[in-house]
Amino acid sequence: MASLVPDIVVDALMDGGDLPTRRRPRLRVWRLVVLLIAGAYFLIPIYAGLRFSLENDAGHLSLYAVKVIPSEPGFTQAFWLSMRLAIVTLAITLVLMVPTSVYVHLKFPRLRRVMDFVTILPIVIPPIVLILGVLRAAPLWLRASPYLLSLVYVILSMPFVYRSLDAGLSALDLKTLVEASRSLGGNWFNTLWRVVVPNLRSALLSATVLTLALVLGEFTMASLDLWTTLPVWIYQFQQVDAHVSTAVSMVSLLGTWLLITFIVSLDRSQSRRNRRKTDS
Amino acid sequence: MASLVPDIVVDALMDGGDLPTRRRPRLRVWRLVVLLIAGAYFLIPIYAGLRFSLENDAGHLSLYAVKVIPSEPGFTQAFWLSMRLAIVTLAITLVLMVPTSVYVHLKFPRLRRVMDFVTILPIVIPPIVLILGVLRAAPLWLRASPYLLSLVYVILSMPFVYRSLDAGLSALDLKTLVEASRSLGGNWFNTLWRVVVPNLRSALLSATVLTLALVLGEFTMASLDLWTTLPVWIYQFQQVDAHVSTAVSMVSLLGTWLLITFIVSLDRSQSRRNRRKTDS
Amino acid sequence: MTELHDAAPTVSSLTRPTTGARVNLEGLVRTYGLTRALDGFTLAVEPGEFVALLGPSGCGKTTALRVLAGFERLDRGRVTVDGVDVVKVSAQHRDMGMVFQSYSLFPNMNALNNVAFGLRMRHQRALQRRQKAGELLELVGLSDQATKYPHQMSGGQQQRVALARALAIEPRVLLLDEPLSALDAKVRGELRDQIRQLQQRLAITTVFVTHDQEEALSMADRVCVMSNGRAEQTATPAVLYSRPTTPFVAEFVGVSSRVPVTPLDGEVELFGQRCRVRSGSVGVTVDGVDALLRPEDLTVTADPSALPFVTHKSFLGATTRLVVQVDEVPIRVDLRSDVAADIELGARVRPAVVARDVLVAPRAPRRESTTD
Amino acid sequence: MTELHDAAPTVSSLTRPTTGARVNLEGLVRTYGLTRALDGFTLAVEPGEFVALLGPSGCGKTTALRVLAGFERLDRGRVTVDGVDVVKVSAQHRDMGMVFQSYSLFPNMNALNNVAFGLRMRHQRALQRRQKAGELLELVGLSDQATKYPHQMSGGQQQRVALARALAIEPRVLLLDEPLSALDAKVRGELRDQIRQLQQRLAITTVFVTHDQEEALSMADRVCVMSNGRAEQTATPAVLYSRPTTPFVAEFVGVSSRVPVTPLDGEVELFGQRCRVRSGSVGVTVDGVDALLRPEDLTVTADPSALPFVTHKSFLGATTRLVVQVDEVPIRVDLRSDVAADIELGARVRPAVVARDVLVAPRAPRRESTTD
Repeated sequence: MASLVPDIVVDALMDGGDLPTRRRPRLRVWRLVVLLIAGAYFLIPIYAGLRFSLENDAGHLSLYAVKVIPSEPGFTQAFWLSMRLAIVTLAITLVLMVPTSVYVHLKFPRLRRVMDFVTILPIVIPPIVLILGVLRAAPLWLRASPYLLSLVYVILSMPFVYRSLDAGLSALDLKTLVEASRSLGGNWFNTLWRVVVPNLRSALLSATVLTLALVLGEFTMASLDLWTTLPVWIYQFQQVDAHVSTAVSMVSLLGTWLLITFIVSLDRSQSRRNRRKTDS
Repeated sequence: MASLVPDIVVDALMDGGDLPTRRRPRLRVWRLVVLLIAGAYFLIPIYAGLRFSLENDAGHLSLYAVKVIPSEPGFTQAFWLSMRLAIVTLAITLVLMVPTSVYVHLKFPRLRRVMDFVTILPIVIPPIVLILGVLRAAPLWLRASPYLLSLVYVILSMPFVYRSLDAGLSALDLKTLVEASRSLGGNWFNTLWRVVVPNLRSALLSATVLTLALVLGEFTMASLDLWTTLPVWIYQFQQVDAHVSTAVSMVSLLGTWLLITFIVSLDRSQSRRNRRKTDS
Repeated sequence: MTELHDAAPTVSSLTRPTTGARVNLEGLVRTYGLTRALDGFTLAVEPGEFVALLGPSGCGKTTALRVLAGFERLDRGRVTVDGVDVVKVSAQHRDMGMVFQSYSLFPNMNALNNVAFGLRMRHQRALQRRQKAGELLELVGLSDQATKYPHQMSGGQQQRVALARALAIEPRVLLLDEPLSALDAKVRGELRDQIRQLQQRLAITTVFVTHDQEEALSMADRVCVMSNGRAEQTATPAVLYSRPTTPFVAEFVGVSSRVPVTPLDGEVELFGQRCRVRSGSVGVTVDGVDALLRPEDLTVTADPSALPFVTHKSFLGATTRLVVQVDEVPIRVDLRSDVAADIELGARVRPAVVARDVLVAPRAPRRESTTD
Repeated sequence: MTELHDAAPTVSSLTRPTTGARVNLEGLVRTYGLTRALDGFTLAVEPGEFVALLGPSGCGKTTALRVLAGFERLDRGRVTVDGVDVVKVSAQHRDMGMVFQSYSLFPNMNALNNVAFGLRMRHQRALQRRQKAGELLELVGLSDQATKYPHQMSGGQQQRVALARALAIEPRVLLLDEPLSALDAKVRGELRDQIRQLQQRLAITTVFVTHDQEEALSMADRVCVMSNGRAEQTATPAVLYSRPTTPFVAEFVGVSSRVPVTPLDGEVELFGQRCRVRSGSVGVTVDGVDALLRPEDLTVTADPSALPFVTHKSFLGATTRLVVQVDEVPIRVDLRSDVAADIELGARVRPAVVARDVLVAPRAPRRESTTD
């Protein structure tokens, strides 16, 4: 999962430069087939949503649904709540998971199985059970704060984040790299900052993107915890104006994708720059 | 992710037999620490839920909430609906994904990047957007059937299932195994059935468990599609009797875990049996 | 190394030499896009013969083997086994046992079941195939490993089981695709002996792909040196080593030092000594040839007044290799270790040719120092 | 192979021999649970010396190297560099350049930045370190690869960059942890020459870990054969080969055939011939000894009336190795290839000893035929 996002958006859809010549023509066809099927799965619903959001009640094409979004009651609050949750969740997740994964890989590789187990739990435990339990267990001051949701999202994102980091670290031969750096006179900070983290860039980006996507799209937990995040607002506002609600969901999808593309492009330009300069 | 589940439940928590002697004592301590932290994350909410479900309104310990479950209105229907959805989803997923993954690995390894991309989409697209789109796009006859949910769940489980299978296949050197089988006189059926599938057992189990856990725990889609699956019923019934609702969620968690343990134990006894007989 | 002691199993047909098949590859062409992996490759393998395909990576040797095995489509050319064209026959029905480079054992089966797999595919009865598989494990010296799974065996053991598995179906041709390249030096040497021994005992036609010339020369009856999808020279190891017919073979097989010389009347002057040019030397052109000198073709004697001096000295066991700098050209010389013991690093020495004649080839453009 | 032509870079301090450090390892003990990886290992390395640690896997050679590098804790023992105890010094401050078995280049940096990394950690200025790194790349013949990233280079190139990187910090000791074992036969041979050449030119104290005896013997000034965490024998390659002092070394170094003999008055009878027992032969006990015969210690002559016969014949280039069956014991004999050409497989031959004396060792229990 490590290099998913950078690979995906840029390489997978373009022709990889190192593609052996012989496979090219047949591959192109197959790639098209896969993408068409994927299209049927994803693009048709999105297209339907898009069309619906660009219609007014009379069924005519209109931009009114998009235009009124910012002024709808509650939208701004919901939007900023989601943003804040996303940033807090991401920060907690990275601070918690990066050092842990590196440390486990380096010092206790046998613990990786336990980590595998622990980090898969959020998928295996039904979310409804988790949130009900959390709501009962959390102290009152935390239950009153939307950031309880962040803690829940940290847990929910763990399977993706840990697996991204784990894959990234596994691809590295971390032990040798760290020892090479140490024997060349690097201290721990230099080793981590100049050797480990730069080589985890793809994994970190992948983790970031997945965490953001999860937080910006999550509905169950937020609605059960009674906080009106963006997805909850979309759901609730459907009863008020389905066109506007659908328009918001389209815009939010677009926003998420733009964010992802932006982050990924950061990575690309970063690595291109790295490649250009000979001594950084 | 391939061998997650079998590894997890059985090996990760017990001592691996091949653990080098030197690491044992320190590892045990660390393992304990990790498990305690995991416990704080997961067991406290579960404990809180369990306690709440075993209390009556007066706060005294009582089993009434558990006892009345089967007779509560709607429970039986919700339970069987979830079961049917789980089985249908699992069947569609395996039939769709296993041959596809094997075929891509064997014949078009370069397509794996595209597959990586396509199968990550369900995580990156907010579920609320997906379900709203699906509901708008689906033909009426399908929208009237609960099995539309199965189709949605197939998509949602794709990231886990594909990655499980992909990891399992990547660990195999599939091409060499298939060619070895072919050169020894194996036809395609024998090659798949006797060589490929047995070596994917862990991956298949992992995929199965994750799919079941997802379907049995999913709330957003089901509630938006207005079908009362088990999680939706739990949510709705909270307003009627929170104790009973929590008791159901605890029982459902227990049920899921029993199911998983059962499937995993199937795998263990299977592999043990395989190891015992010399000519199957 | 003591596998040479192995008593032959006292069983059945295995030790009786079967008659191997005759294999003919004629004008094979296989193109990938613009690259020609095979470009008119031709090879005839006699029944029971052990032929090695030797060449640098990308020379087409593996493609040739895979074409023979039926794993690779052919653009043009004929593949016959005992005179029958097999191009249209699928891999499944070609009856060729193959041993792969990487460990190709089925991870879900123990050693015995791996060996018995081919027999199972041939619908032999359980009892029969178990007995046969047992005999084959005995043949490769692994009777005691029958119930072990691949992951419980060492690399060398796995490859021996793979060999037994390939032999179990009594294949018409045995195909070996760099079976030793993933193994340690010591195990590699031992397995090399064992494969050669088994092949000779069973007299099975064998095609062996390798990039390691030592392996090819020491094991094969004949070696086919390949380059750019074509056979450069197919000959016995001794002929290949001493009478290469193309510049490529001269350069690729064995270690040589190149010394620029001017041939005159079938002779060249080397270190003040006149030497006969070996008959069959290739491409003797006017504008520059090199003598290709094997380390064992030369000797040196200590002589403080000489200009050449020893720049390297490395102990190889029975012999010691010196590198002697002669007019800016480094020359490799192998001496008996007891003789070389008296020659220090940096010592002035006088080189001399001890071979009856010397091999001559067109002058090669100086290669860059990037070794790969 | 032409890297021997390399003109030495005309730059700075690199080509001036620096004085290497003297390294002493005394009584090293390192225990993992119940296993003793090092069990009183002692080794003294002279300044500028190239010492190889040779042994089977698990003998403790890598642990010894890692203790010296500072990556591994020590239970007991002293490590001194130029007389100063460094046990408490962290790896970061030991000033030892290390080349690892696997490709340890930093994937996020190009070749130049990899080489410059150590200088950067030493806070050298960008210009200075870039120049120095460039010189080192030139030294290993990779100037043209400076802007290439590790994934764009071949395995051999990567290891040469790793070597340059280790040398860039002008280490007091160079540590090589099986740097060649992941490479192809051909590249391995070339890099072997290059490492040895550089080491001699820079006169840097070097410790080299390997399980490949050919590598150890051909490269090192002295070889330390290890077994069970201890040094069995530390000696020059020639002495190790001809005068092993322990049965383990006798068995482990070189290829030998074992023939049971009865020593009498410092002589043994071999093939009807009386041979002197080599002085320094180990463990000559009463109840059974073997003569350890190197293939080059023997010769054979064709003799139709003899009982021994040739069971194997493999071409090694200058020599051809025969295996001769003498009274159920297989004996390896190396002959010059032109001589061996006349001896067919299966021919009756009479073996004879050509060495001045023979090595004798306690009889080994017959090993099983499982080669690994």
